[in-house]
Amino acid sequence: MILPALAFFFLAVGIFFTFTGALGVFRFPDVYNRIHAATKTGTLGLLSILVSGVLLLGLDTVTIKALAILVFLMLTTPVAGHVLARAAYRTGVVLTDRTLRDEFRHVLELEEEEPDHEEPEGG
Amino acid sequence: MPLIYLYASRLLLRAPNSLVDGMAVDVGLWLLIALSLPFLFAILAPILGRLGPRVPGWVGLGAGVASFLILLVLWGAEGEVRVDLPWIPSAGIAFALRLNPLSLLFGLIATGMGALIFGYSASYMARERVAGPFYLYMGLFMGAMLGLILAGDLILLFLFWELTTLSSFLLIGLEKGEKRSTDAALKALLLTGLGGIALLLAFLALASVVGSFDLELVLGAGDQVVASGLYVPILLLFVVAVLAKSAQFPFHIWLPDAMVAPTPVSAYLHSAAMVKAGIFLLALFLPVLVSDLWILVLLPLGIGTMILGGLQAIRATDLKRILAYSTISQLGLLASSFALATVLGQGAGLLHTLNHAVMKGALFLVAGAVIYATGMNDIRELGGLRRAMPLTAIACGLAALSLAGVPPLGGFLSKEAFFEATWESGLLWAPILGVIGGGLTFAYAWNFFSRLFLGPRRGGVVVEPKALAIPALILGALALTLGIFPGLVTGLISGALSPGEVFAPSLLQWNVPAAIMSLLSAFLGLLLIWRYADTRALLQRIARGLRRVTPNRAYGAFVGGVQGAGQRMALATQNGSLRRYSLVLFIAVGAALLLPLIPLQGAPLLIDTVVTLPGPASLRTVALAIVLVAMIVFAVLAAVLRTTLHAVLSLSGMGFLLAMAFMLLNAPDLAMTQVLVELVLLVIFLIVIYKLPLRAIKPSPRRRASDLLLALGILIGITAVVNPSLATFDSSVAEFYLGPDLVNETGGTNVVNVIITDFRGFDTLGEISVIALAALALYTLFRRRRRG
Amino acid sequence: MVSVVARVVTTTVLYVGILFSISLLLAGHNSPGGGFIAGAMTASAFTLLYVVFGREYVETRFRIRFRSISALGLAIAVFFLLLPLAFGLPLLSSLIWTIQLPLLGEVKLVSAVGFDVGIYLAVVGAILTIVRRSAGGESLG
Amino acid sequence: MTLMYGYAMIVISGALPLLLYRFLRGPSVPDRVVALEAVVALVVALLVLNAYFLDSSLYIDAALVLSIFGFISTVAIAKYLERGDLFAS
Repeated sequence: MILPALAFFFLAVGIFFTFTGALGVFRFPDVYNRIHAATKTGTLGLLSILVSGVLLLGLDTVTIKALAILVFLMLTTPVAGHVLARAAYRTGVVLTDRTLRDEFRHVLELEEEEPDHEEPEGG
Repeated sequence: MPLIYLYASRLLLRAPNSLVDGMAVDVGLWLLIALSLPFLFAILAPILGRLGPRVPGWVGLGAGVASFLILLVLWGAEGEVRVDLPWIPSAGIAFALRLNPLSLLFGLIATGMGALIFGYSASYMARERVAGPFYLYMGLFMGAMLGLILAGDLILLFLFWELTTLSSFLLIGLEKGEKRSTDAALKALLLTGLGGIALLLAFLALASVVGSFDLELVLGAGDQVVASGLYVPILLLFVVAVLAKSAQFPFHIWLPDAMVAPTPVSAYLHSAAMVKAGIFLLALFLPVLVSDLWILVLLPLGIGTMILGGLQAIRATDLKRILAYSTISQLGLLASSFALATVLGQGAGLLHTLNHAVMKGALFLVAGAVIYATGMNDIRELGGLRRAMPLTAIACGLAALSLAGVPPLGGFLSKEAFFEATWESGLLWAPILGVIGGGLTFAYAWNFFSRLFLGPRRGGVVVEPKALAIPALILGALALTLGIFPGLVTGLISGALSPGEVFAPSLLQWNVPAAIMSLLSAFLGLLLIWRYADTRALLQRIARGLRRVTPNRAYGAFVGGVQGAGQRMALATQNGSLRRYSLVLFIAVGAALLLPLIPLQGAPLLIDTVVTLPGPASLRTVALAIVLVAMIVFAVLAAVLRTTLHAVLSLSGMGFLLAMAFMLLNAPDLAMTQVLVELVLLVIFLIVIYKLPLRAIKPSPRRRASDLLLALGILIGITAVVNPSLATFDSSVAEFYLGPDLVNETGGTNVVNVIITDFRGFDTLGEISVIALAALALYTLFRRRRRG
Repeated sequence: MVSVVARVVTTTVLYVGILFSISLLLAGHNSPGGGFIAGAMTASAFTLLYVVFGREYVETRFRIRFRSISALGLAIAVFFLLLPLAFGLPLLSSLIWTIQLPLLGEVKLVSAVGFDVGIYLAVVGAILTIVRRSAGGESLG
Repeated sequence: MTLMYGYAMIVISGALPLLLYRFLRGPSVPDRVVALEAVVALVVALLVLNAYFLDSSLYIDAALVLSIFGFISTVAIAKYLERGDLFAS
């Protein structure tokens, strides 16, 4: 009796986070915050939906694949976010005036001074 | 031709089969072998070429002789032979071959002359660099000609007919570099091609009247065809086909230009074989199509061509062009003899077909030998070659006298029979024009021989190419024997006529009026020879006067006009601006969608039934609605956003939403494919944007309005097409595929994939070859771009 | 230079992706999958490789001429198209062999899967030729 | 439970207009890419929900494909923004 209730709960949580993720992308002031919203909350939402599925249906082909999805999402979404943020910063997308500290600018200045040293192998 | 080997192999294995019905298995097989030998030679020709320059020629000779003997022996042993193999049973078309007197006569001409000419070209083409393709196309032609003659089914006959046109085009245009030969080839293709289309239409109409494609049934249904309403169009189309193929006025203009081809081609295709295909058709379909209209149409054209050809032959100075015009004139004679539609006329026609093939072939070989030896081809610069080229002189003498119709040579007999036929026809003008034609022929034939070989020595140092003289000599001797012992051939010819008729002209009995006509034409000929130079000058002046109205100018104007229009249309649509390309593309799409609307008087544009969706119906429909609206927004964005990158992003957004829509409509396969294609598409777009600096130009208001209009047109078009199909959604198609035995028949449960790979596998093969081709096309485009 | 993080993740994700696409290809007859989808998937996997690692890196690792792969695919497809003729069956009817594999037990082989493999190679070869050549630059490709 | 799936689908589809707005307004290109990425996440969510609802592995495969290859578009656009030539090393 508990399992369906738990699954129901996780499903609700999942949907809530998916929606708030989208809301975040909608409301946040600048790109970098929105990236957080899209990647983190999006993944969290999906995570709980997947878990609700596993709880509900028990281990069968569908749920194993669902876990596989989970693993891949955990791997790929952060990379997407990271790469996008990098590209945004390097192409000069302005940070919102409310940012407190911008540590990345100092890394860039270092890079300008000795560009080769900084480049990792195969870069 | 693989089809033949497939069935032939099965026959060889003595597998009991009902295909070759009611006949000893091996006979049908022999007929197939006779037909496939030339094709086999054609395929092997390029390889044989490597063994030695003369090898293909001799092997070709062997193939021709082999087919010749097979036909002869088969006729001796079996008489009428018929092979009937199913080819396209659903359309009632059979791969039927049949051997009867008529097809045997033409078959012997085709293979016999072919063999001789292959022997001739063994040495003539030895030094030519185009020898490889030459033998390939010649073998192809011989096979096609044989197929055309033996065919027992209308469509098969048409197929081989077009194959002869194709091989003639390839042979004329052998010297790819020269503009002259490519133009001549194009002219020949266009005109004989026109004839081909006319023939196809005639055959289809004929088959619709008779109800079957089988030749036996068609030939037997003569009165039914003549009585039918379609008779006149069938006859006219048929006549156009014959005129084009046998180079009769007004379609004769391609033959003189076709002389640019190497001499063996002119000797074989353009005198002995291909141009006779039209005559063969006349002889074959005479019993079906004969009526007074047949005579009314064909006779004047035939005799007119005969006179015209004769005049042009006198006017021409180039060796081969003289013979070309002579062939046109003789074909006119043949056509008019069949136009007379009397037994004597048919007999004369068939005998003259044989005689003409022999003597004209010999004359062309002589001309080839002279050009080969002296390198000159203008008759005015040549002369007195009898001491230098004795054998060729004898061959030319025999052939020319036979052409002139001088006893005891073969030409005399068939010309005499023709004169008798015109006399009997009762039409007054026929014999008179016949005599004039005969006189002209006598004149240019004698002039050709006397100018080249008698009289004072003119032209360069000459070493007689023996290998070229012998085939010509054989043909000359054959012309003589046909004159003295016509019995060899007349038996076969009588067989080809309607049963019971006998046609046996011989030197012994004389038909008085015909004899007088022969004497008159000889007299006219001598008169012309006496004042030959002046007549030629007179003719040249007349020709200059008429030059504005000749068929050649009409042909030139027509081709020029079409090319001009083509260039203008190309410039209008391909002027380099991407915008123009897409504009033209969308206009075409819009037209294609909107045009069918007119007859449908505007199909129900909006339908009321919303497609019901599986799953928790109401909620899922709402979800789908939101997704579709979002897609529309993305689409509008793609059009509105200025910079290209943003447009690309909205496009890819729309793609993902489409995948979502597929998913909501329960089509996972589609959703997956859509997603993946979307990803790759995005990457390609990004590459293109980087490579192609697409600056966002601000189109003028006028242009934006026209684009909007175009877009709306296409929108209406698409809705008009999609809605009816949605409204009348029937599940019969689905039931067929989802039928009970899906699994065991195809071993798969995923119906989408089973359809793609199994039921519609052939279409998929088409699709992936299109994909592969597109990739190859792009590959070459990009590679060429880099090389500037 | 795309960040190191992307390179590391791509290598792991990539090989699994290709493996998954091949499994989809072979399972295509019963569950969703088949030549086209698998082909598109491997193509996008390679595209990812190209984007993240750049042309030189990929060209040195994989000496593949995509055009020939596309041609090979077509050849295989045609072969499986004509195979049934050898068995006297009408064109392209699928032949089903059931063979006992030691490990997997009874396995049902369907010739249509061979046709699918043909489609797969043709699609992969074609897409990657297009992607590869449109990006220009010298090399094997 | 089926009702829950229905509502879930509505909520997820409801999230779409928000992303659409971001896509429309998004001042910079990365904004639009983020919106795109979120759309992909939504599609995966919908696929997974559908798979559970119909308990068929058909949709899970589609979701798996998307989760593996979904991030190519973001990486490609990012490299385009930074380097322009996608295939540069």
